[in-house]
Order: sequence, then structure tokens, then C-alpha cells
Amino acid sequence: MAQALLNPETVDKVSAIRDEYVKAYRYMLLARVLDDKYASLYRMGKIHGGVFLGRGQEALSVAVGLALRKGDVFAPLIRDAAGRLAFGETVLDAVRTYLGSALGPMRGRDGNVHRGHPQAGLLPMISHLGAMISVVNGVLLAHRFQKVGQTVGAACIGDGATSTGAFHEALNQAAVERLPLVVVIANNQYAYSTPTSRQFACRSLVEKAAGYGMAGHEVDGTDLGACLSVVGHAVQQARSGAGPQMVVAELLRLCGHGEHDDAGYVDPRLKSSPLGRDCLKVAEAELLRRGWADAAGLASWRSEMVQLVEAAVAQVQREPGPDPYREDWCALASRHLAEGHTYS
Amino acid sequence: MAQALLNPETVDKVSAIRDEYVKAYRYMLLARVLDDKYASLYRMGKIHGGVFLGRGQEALSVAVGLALRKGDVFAPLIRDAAGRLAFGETVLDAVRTYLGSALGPMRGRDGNVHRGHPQAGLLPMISHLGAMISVVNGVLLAHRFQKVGQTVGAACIGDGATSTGAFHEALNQAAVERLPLVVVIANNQYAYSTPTSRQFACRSLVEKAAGYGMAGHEVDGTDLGACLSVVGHAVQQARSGAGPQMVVAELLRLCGHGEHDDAGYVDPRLKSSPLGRDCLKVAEAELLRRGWADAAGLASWRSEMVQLVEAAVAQVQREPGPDPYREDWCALASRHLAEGHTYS
Amino acid sequence: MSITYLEAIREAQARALAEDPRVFIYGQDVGAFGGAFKATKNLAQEFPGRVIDSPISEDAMLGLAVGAAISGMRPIIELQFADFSTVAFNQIVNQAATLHWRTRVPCPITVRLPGGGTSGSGPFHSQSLEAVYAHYPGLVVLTPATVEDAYSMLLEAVAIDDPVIFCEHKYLYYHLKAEALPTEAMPVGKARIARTGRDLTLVTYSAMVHEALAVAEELALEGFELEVVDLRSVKPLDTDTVMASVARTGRLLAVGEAWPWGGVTAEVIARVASEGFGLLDAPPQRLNAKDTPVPYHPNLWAVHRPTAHSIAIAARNLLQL
Amino acid sequence: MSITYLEAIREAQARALAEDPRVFIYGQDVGAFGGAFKATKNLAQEFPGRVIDSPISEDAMLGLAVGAAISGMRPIIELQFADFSTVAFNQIVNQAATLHWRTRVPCPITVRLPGGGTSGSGPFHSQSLEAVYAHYPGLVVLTPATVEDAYSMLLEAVAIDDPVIFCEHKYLYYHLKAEALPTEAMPVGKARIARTGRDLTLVTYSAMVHEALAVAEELALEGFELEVVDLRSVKPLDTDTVMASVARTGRLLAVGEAWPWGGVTAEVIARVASEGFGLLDAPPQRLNAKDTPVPYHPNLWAVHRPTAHSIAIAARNLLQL
Ligand SMILES: Cc1ncc(C[n+]2csc(CCOP(=O)(O)OP(=O)(O)O)c2C)c(N)n1
Ligand SMILES: Cc1ncc(C[n+]2csc(CCOP(=O)(O)OP(=O)(O)O)c2C)c(N)n1
Ligand SMILES: [Mg+2]
Ligand SMILES: [Mg+2]
Repeated sequence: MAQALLNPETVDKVSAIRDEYVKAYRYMLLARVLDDKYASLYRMGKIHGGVFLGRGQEALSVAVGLALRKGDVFAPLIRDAAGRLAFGETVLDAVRTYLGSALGPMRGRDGNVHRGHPQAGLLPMISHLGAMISVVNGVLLAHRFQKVGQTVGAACIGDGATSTGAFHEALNQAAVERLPLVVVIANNQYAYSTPTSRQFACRSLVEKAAGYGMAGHEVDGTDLGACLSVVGHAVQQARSGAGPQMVVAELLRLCGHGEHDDAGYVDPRLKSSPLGRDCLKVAEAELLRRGWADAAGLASWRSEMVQLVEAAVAQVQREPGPDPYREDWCALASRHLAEGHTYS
Repeated sequence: MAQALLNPETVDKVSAIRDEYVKAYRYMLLARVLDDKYASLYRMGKIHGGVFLGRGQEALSVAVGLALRKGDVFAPLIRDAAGRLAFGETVLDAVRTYLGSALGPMRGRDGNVHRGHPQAGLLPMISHLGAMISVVNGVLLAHRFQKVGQTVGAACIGDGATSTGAFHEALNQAAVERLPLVVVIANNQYAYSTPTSRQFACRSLVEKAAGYGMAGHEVDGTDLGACLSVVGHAVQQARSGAGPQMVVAELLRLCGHGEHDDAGYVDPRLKSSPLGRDCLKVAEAELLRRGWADAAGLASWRSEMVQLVEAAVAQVQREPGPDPYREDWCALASRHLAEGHTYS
Repeated sequence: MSITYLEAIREAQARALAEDPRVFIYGQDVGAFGGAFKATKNLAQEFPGRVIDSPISEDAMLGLAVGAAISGMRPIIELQFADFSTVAFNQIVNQAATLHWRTRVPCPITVRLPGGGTSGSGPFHSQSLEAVYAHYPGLVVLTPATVEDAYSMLLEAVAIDDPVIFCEHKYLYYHLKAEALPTEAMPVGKARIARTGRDLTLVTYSAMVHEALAVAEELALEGFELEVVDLRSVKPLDTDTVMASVARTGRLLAVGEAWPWGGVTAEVIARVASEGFGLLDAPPQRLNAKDTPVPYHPNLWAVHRPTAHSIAIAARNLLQL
Repeated sequence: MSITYLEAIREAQARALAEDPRVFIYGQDVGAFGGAFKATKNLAQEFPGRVIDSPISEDAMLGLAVGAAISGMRPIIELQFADFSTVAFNQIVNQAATLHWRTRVPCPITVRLPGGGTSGSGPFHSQSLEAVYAHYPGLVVLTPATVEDAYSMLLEAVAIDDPVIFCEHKYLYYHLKAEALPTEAMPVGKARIARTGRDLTLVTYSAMVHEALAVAEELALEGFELEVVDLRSVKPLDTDTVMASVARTGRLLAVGEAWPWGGVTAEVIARVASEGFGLLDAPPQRLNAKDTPVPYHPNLWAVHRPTAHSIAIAARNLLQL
């Protein structure tokens, strides 16, 4: 009945909102299923090196991935499986990198979260925190030179990384150049084991925005709807020429720093606070409440995602690892300038 | 007549204010005379390397030097001749370093503005902008460990250096540790030739303070009285445990970046604006207006300072430069770990 | 009882904290958590207030260390991985390393760099940066290869009046064990003959010492006696011990896990070639990591760095020259 | 007409900007002001919008360059002094240098480092950092010694698909002049025989080439013919040309202005000793700066780095071995 009272435009808008929410939820779910799979592969000893998950951060991350479009540039960090998928990274790329497949984008040379396709706008992070933001600035400046209009760059970062000099220099640089950069800070209350009280002394990280002369936005990172709207708005602002934007989301990391870490140091009061809510569960409840999905629907989506992930893992597990004897061991693109020496 | 109305305490207070103002002015004057002397020595080709002056920044600088006391730590920058002198650096140390005397604190190994006595709390800057602030933090942390009470650390910095990662990390570090650091930013409108519009995009640099969770104070850097009171207050706050403080002074560099630079790029409108006032002249006018000095007094102070500086220069010019054949060429304090090799 | 390389590092820090009130530890997650590798496990509890969590601010961490050292403290800075020292680089090479030379004020700081490759760690958690720091004047660069050295050299590092870059090897953290902590030790600056031999001198340091010893073992079965020199400290580099060994063997193979250009192996060969040319019966040779970033995948990693396998080949070749 | 080394650098940039729309320049004061050394004089006026003043943010400057390069641009980054590259270090050695190897995407950036000593410049405005960068995989490190090379190698640097560390020597900026800009040039990666001789090979690069040539001149009067090899590029290092020269002379003296440990001279000697041992009639020797920060006072500076005087002594000694 209520629907009948709405005019067709409003109906369109509501259904657009629903469609986006559902789409976002499905990427979150895919990311969660993928993360769970990494965790289980890790426990089985099938992954070389560390595993870093985005559990509890999917709502924020997916909002970034969805707000971007082709031609934009995205610098995800370790907890951004959801955002990456939404931006267009394939499950296969992700799994291949984690399992070190020679067919993956990093060809086994780099692994786990260190993956991307720079020329497609998905920057492959280096580990040094803060270092990717100015790289995004560079892409945006190139677009300006090349008169590629209206692209946006997004860089995700944690609370801990706001303490790096690289973060500061890059934000200021974006502000001075008035680049369409959106910096998305996931304040998940910890940097590894370090609580925010040992990381910064301002009330909220969003108070840093004014110091750069950029707009600042706060959002509840456990609430998908809020993330979609706040991040979407910030990206829109950047796209329309309003200069760089900072989004600060409050949430809690619902896993260890890596899968080797039991996170025993996390304050139980945080876990039971609203910050400690699982954004995936919150989104599920919302889907049900709004009638945008029912329990059976949720279950079928989940099995769809499980199948996707299992298929990818099964495929990649049959793929070859890199062959050291077919490696060229040449770090340069200019092969004629490489040194071929006996000393190594 | 007005005086008769004041009670003795107020008279004491007024005379204390007058005494401090006069003292400050005299250091400013000494610094200016010293700077002028460097400039003339430079023009005569008597100085190796560059000459960097503090013209127009003496009021702010001296306020820092005077607000500190023995046991405090001070990291001056290139334009802080006045603050250094007020903190206790001798004219001889300054001239010896500029002329490369073997008897100077740097023994000809380092020169010009790169001088200090670290163990006396006067840190010898390295050139890399922003790098000294965290060193001040370290001294303050040591004092905390050593239960040396109530010391303060001051670090001077320019508008340009606020763009460095080092600046950011150090301010945040001080805030997290709640160290008694006072960061004094001289916004002299240029970093070498670069105007502030190419350096930052916030309204005033003081807007950065909240982002660190530190108190911020703004001051007119051409007004000695204001500088004394605002810097004095900030130092007092830090000393009394209120955590790190940021002071932002607006003023104009009244010289080139170095004496090799004619500063032709400085906007003439800035020169004729209130920012472009010479703080020394402003202070002189104030001294006269308040009746704290008369023209003859000012003139005699100046000749006193000229004599001081000329005497020091004359003495240092007779001093030996470093003798390379008596150098030990050993960078280590642990001489037994030094390598004595033929390859160099 | 047995003690690992990692535990030795913890014990050395515990002892330094206990014996010297000037010592404190500053680094990311070093406090209650005990550090990413647990090298400071329980130290915050045992020494309240003296093991401090830092923000993720490597530049400021090192700057703070210098300031504290100026004021009479003896800071130990833990960097989470050696690879991240690149963002503290300026404070190390320009602030800390020049302080004493410029001012006569000593700068006794110890910078702990967990470095070296481990399987699956990739380009940014595997680097061996000893050569980069050794190039700069004013730094002491230590590369302990044994549990005993990890312990005694770390204690000595804290006592040294200069900035010490303490390169601990992550691969050795858990793999390497000793019966007990040492009660006496060789001083920093002296290399150690890890195994005597007369046919070839194998000069190396850190984790590669163990690869070298394995090679010596293997080639002994073939009738060759390799002398293995563990440099222990790459700056200062104990040229005398190296030279004396080459005088005995006439053959030099220098091995390092770092990149080749300008690495420890280049420095060792340059010294022996210029100062001990006449001692050499064959061209001095070297073996290093390949000149690419350190790869993630174990297949690649195993070939990227020298191993007992590749060292043995190089040694056999050299023995035939 | 005559043109200085500095003007050649300006001209190369002007030509790169004119011929290639992908090129832009980013650095402190490079715009209207024309740069601290005037290496970009008038370029902002001639190429509006393409010569951009940066904030004092070396890390972000280099990060931005990488991002722009990824997107098809060819940035030239001017650092005000080579010494300040330590605060951009991470972006250079970990971001730029690894990009292609990790992703196959080329990273064509040119980083101009005004380096080397000049009288009165002191510890932080005089450094020669070529060895530090050459140690890292993924970088090309150029060290032009002549006006012609400053011009042609800078143009080539911009064209190269990898990050190039362009070490220009401040001492040569005004001191060195040529008649005209070159019309053809040797390619990057080839060393140049700057003077032929048969008695001793003097391998060097950058400003030291001129000291070496002066020594060759001087020793010619004493009847010795020194061959001077100008490396031009220290990474890649043209071992073949060096080796061929040593094959002719039998004697090697490597000279560098940088610090000794692991410097270019160590690398050159290590290569010749391992690969050309039999060519040597005498121990290879080297001469570097002293292992301390670069001193401020001209008295000290003149002794800190190699000079024609000290090189001549070393060469005479070696000729007698
Ligand atoms: C410059 C630098 N220093 C240290 C590290 C090691 N490190 C990796 S992740 C991490 C914690 C990051 O915390 P935060 O930024 O809050 O992100 P989160 O892990 O919470 O998502 C640290 C210290 C690093 N990667 N880079
Ligand atoms: C990290 C770093 N980059 C570049 C320089 C070169 N440099 C020296 S002074 C200066 C300008 C500084 O401007 P500002 O901080 O505003 O101080 P002011 O000179 O105006 O007092 C620059 C770019 C440096 N010293 N350190
Ligand atoms: Mg966090
Ligand atoms: Mg300024």
C-alpha cells in the first residue's frame, strides 16, 4: 500500500538503493567467504607467508569499490578484499596471488595482499604503510595532464598508518594540487596490537582533515547503508571538483592482525560495543528487515559465493608455481641495461 | 601621574614586562647586527658556502629563546640567530661556525647555521627539514625517564617544513606521549621561492594543531609584545603539563632565502602589508612610544652590539682554520671500532 | 635446556634493561604484546615504563632515539622489519651517524633490524640491508650468525657509544638453538673462524654462515677442507682475519644474502685483492642474491639467495681454478 | 658559443619537454623560480603547466612520480640536493624500483640528484649517493662527467623505461664548459675511454674524471701513460670496457668521490679481480673519500675527497708495484 503512494521516480530511487545495497552485500559476502577460505587454507599450511583478512571491514571497503568506476584508480590495503572485488578484481587474481600461482598477476614474485593491475587502476600495494597515497595522486595528476576528465582516486588506510610521514605528505600534496583524492581511513581501533590511544591524540581522526584543507566525513563503519552513502558522497564530491576528501570510519577489526595472531589484546568492551558489530550481520538483518531478501535468499547467495571461491581455489591449486629456471631474474624493463653477472 | 595610581605590585609587573621587552629587543638587535655582518662578510667573499639570515623573524625567535631556561632543549632553525642568543649561544660560537674556525663548536667540520651544543640543550640542526623535532621529543622523554622535572623543548620550523613527513610524525609522537614540546612555526609566506599557496591548503597552519590533539596558538610575528606573551604562554602551558603546543606566527622573510637570493619573487603586496613590517622597527617604535627607551638609548645599544660583533669577528678572523693533517678522520666515538684503511 | 636465537635477543635485552637504567626499548607493538616476533616478550611487564609502544612513525622513532641518546639514555629501537628502515633512513644515516663527528657527543643507539629472507615473505619483508648502512660513515653494522653472538653482540651493541645497526636474521629466530647463553664472547670487530680448513676460505656472515658450514661439511666428504670465516660485524670488517685465512688457503669465496652490487662480498674481495693480492692462488669469487627484489614464492626464493647447493657449486669451481 | 654542464641539463629538459608531451618536471622551486641551481630556468614559462613546484615532501614527490609513470607520463623529479633523497628513499627503492619486476608495468621516472662536493657545502649538501642506489635492484644509476653526457644521458634517462637515478655533479655545474651540445652520443651502459694509455687504468666517473685526466696529464710528463675510463653509468657498470682496458695496462686504480665501504670502487675491483684476475700485473687499488661525513671547511674538504694530488700519489705507488 505504501508503495502505491510513491510516484514512479521514487520507486525507481528506492529500487536503485535496494539494488546497490544488495550488490554491495553480495560483494561483502563474497569477500567474507574468500577470507574464510584463506584462513582455512592457512590453518592447513597451504599458504606461503601471512594471511591478512578484512573481517568486519567489508561494509566500508565495498562502499569504496562500488563508488569508483572504470578509469578511476584504487589503492586498497590489506583488509580490502571486498572493495577490490567490487572494483573489479577477480576471485581468480586474488586466489592466484595468495597461492603463488605463476598465472596470477604477480606471477609468484609477490604474494597475498600485494597484487594489482596498475594500468587498470588497481594499484599493487607495497608494504610500507602510507606509501600508496601519493602514487594515487600521481595517477590523478597524469589524468589531469591527459585531460581524462572526472576520474577519482581512492586510497584506503588504517588508523595506524595515519602516523606515517608518507600519509601526511600525500594528503597535503593532494590538497595543494586539489586532486580528486578520497582517503578512506578505517579506524579499526588497533594497529596490530597497538590501540588508538598509543597512535594519535586527537578526538577523531577526522579532525586531521581541516589541517589539510580538505573536507572530512565520519561514518559508522559497521553500517553498510551509511558507508554507501557517505563514501558515495565523498567520491561524488571529489569527482565534481570539490578537492580531496577524507572519510573516517569507526569499526573494529574482527580478526587478528594476521591469521597468526589471536588478537588476545583486543579490549572485550570494544567487542561488545556497537563498534564490535559484524557489518555483514548488520547488513543481513537490514536486508531481512527491509524485505530485500529472505533467509532462503541469503543462504543461496552464500552457497553461490562458496561455490565461486571453491571453484577458484580448486582451479588454482592445479596451476603451476613459478619455475625459477625459466625466470629471467631481471628487475629492469630495459633488458638491454640489465647486468648479467656471475656474482649472484 | 598614572604611575602613582598603581600599587607596588603592578609597578613590579610593569617593570618586569619592560625589562623583558628591553632584553628581548637587545637580543633582536644583536641578532640583526650579527646577521648584517654575515651578509657583509658574504659579499666580501669571506664566508665558505651559504649565509642564511633571520631578518624579520627576530621577534618570534627571541621570544622562544627567552621563554626557555637552563635545562630546556631548543632546536633552532636557519633563521633563529635571535633565539639562539637569547637561549645562551655566544656570538663567538656563531661567528666561529660561520667562519669555520677550528675553535668553534663544530671545529670546521660543519658550518654556518649547523651548530650547537647538544648536551647543553642546543641541538645542532641537520639540514633535512623537520628532522629535529623528534630529536627534541627524545630529549624530553629522557628527561621524563631521568625525572628531570618541568623541562620544555622548543623546535622552530618554517611553513615549508610543515609539509615534511618528519614534521608530522614528530608532532603526533609528542602528542601521543604528551611531551612538553612547543613547535613554533614561522609562516614567513615562502619556502625558498615557493609561496604558501603551493605549500598547504588549510586556512592557517594552526588548523593542523587539532589534528594532532595539541593546543594551537596564533600570533602576529611582527609584534614583539605579542610574541613574548603568546610564546611565553605556550611554553608555560607545556611546562605545566598541558601537553604539546603549537604556535603559528605570521610574518614575512625580509631577506632572500640565503644571501645569494635576491628574493625577486616576493609579492610586493605582501611587503607593503602589515605582515611586511620589520619587527625590529616595530619594537623600536614601541620602546619609544612607551618611553622605555629614547633615540639616544637605541643608538647606544646599537653601537654596543656592533662592537660586540666586530670584536668577535676580529678575534675569529685571527683564529686558525682546521688542520686536515691533524684530523683523525674517524666518524665513530668508539675509536677502537674505526677502520683505518688505505682505500680512502 | 636450549635457547633460540630469538630468545637470546630477548635475554640480552632483559639483561641490558636490568643492568643499565639508561636502557629503554621503543618500537611498534614491543610493549604488552611483546613485539611482532616476540623479541620483547614480557619485557614491558618486567620493566614497567621502559618498553614503549611507538606509533607507526619510523622517522620519529629514530629521531627520538637520537634525542634520548644525547641526554644520556641508551635506546634500543626495534623496527618491525629491516625493510621498513627505509622510512627511518634519514634519521639513521644523517642524524644519528653524523652526530658524534660533528659535535663530539656520542650517539649510543641500537637499531634492531629483523632482516633476511624467509620463505613466503616477499619483496618487502625479506631484505638484507647491511651494505646500505655500512656504506655510510658513523655506523657500526653487526650481523650475528649464532645464538651466542646474537646475545653477546646485542649486549655489546647497547654498550657501544655509536649508533649500531643490529641485523638479526629472521630465518635464524626459531631455527637456531644453543645449549646455553654464552658467558664470554669475542669482541665486536673480530671475525671468527667458524671452521678451519686449508683449501679455500669461505667468508660470510649471518644466516649464510650455516649454509657455508653445510658446504664445508659436504666438501669434506670430497676431500676438500674449507675454512669458514664468520665476519660477525660487517662494519668494521675484520680484514686481518680474512687475510690471514686467505694466506693459509690461497682461495677466497665471499658469500652474502644481500644484493650483489656493492655488497659485503664486493667489499671483502676489494680488500683482499688490493691488500692481499699475492696471497691469492686463484681469482677471488663471490656469490650473492640475484639482482632483483626478493621473491615471494618459495620456488623462486630458494634460487634467489645463495644456498648450500649453489655455494657448493661455486666452491667446487673455485677449487678447480 | 659555449655551454655549461648545468645549461646542458636545462637544455636536455627543454628538449624533452618540447619533444615528448608525456614529460613534466616536479620539484621544489623548479617553476617560476627555475630551481635552486637554475636547472629549470624559464622552463615553466616556456612550457606552461608542465613544470610544477612541489611542497617540501620528497616522499610524496617520488610517489607521485610513480603514479604518473604508471599512467603513461615521463616525470622528471628534481631533488634540491642529492642528500635530501634520503627522505624519498623508500619510494625510490621500494616503490619505483620494484614496480616493473612485480607487475610488468614500466616505471619510467628520472630522479635528478644534484650531488657531490663543493667547497663549503658541508655534510648535508655534498653527498655522493650513487652506490646506495646502485645496490638496489631495479634502478639505473647514471653519473655523467661531461657536458655532452649531461645532455645526452639526461635525454636518454627520460626515454628509459625504468627509474633512473641521475647523479649530476654540482661542482661541474658552472666549472665545466663545452663548445656545443652533442649531436650524437654513446648509449647508456657503455663506458668511455676518456684518454688512452698503456701503463695503468684509472677507472672513475663524474667529477673525478677531470681529476683523473689531470693526473694522466701530469704523469705523462713523468713518462707514464695512464688510460682513463669514464664509467658514465655505474649501474649498469660496463665491466667489458674496464676489463679490456686492464687487459692492456695490467694495472687498475679505481677512484670515487663517495665513501669507501661498498662504493663504486669496491664493485669495480671485485669485478676485475674475479673476472679478470689474470689480467692484473699488480694489486688493484682504490681511492675514495674518507669514511666520515663530508666536511664543511675547505681545508678539510680538500683532503676528504680524492684530488689530482692524492690520485697522482696512488697512481705512482701502483706503477711501482
Ligand atoms: C612503514 C611501516 N611500518 C611498519 C609496518 C608493519 N605493519 C604492517 S601492518 C601494521 C599495522 C597497521 O595498522 P593500521 O594502519 O591501523 O591498519 P590495520 O592493520 O589495523 O588495518 C604494521 C605496524 C609497515 N607495514 N609499514
Ligand atoms: C627535506 C628537505 N628538503 C629540501 C630542503 C632544501 N631547503 C632548505 S630550506 C628550504 C625552504 C624552507 O622553507 P621554510 O620551511 O618555509 O623555512 P624558511 O626558509 O622560510 O624559514 C628548502 C626547500 C631541505 N633542507 N630539506
Ligand atoms: Mg588499524
Ligand atoms: Mg618559510
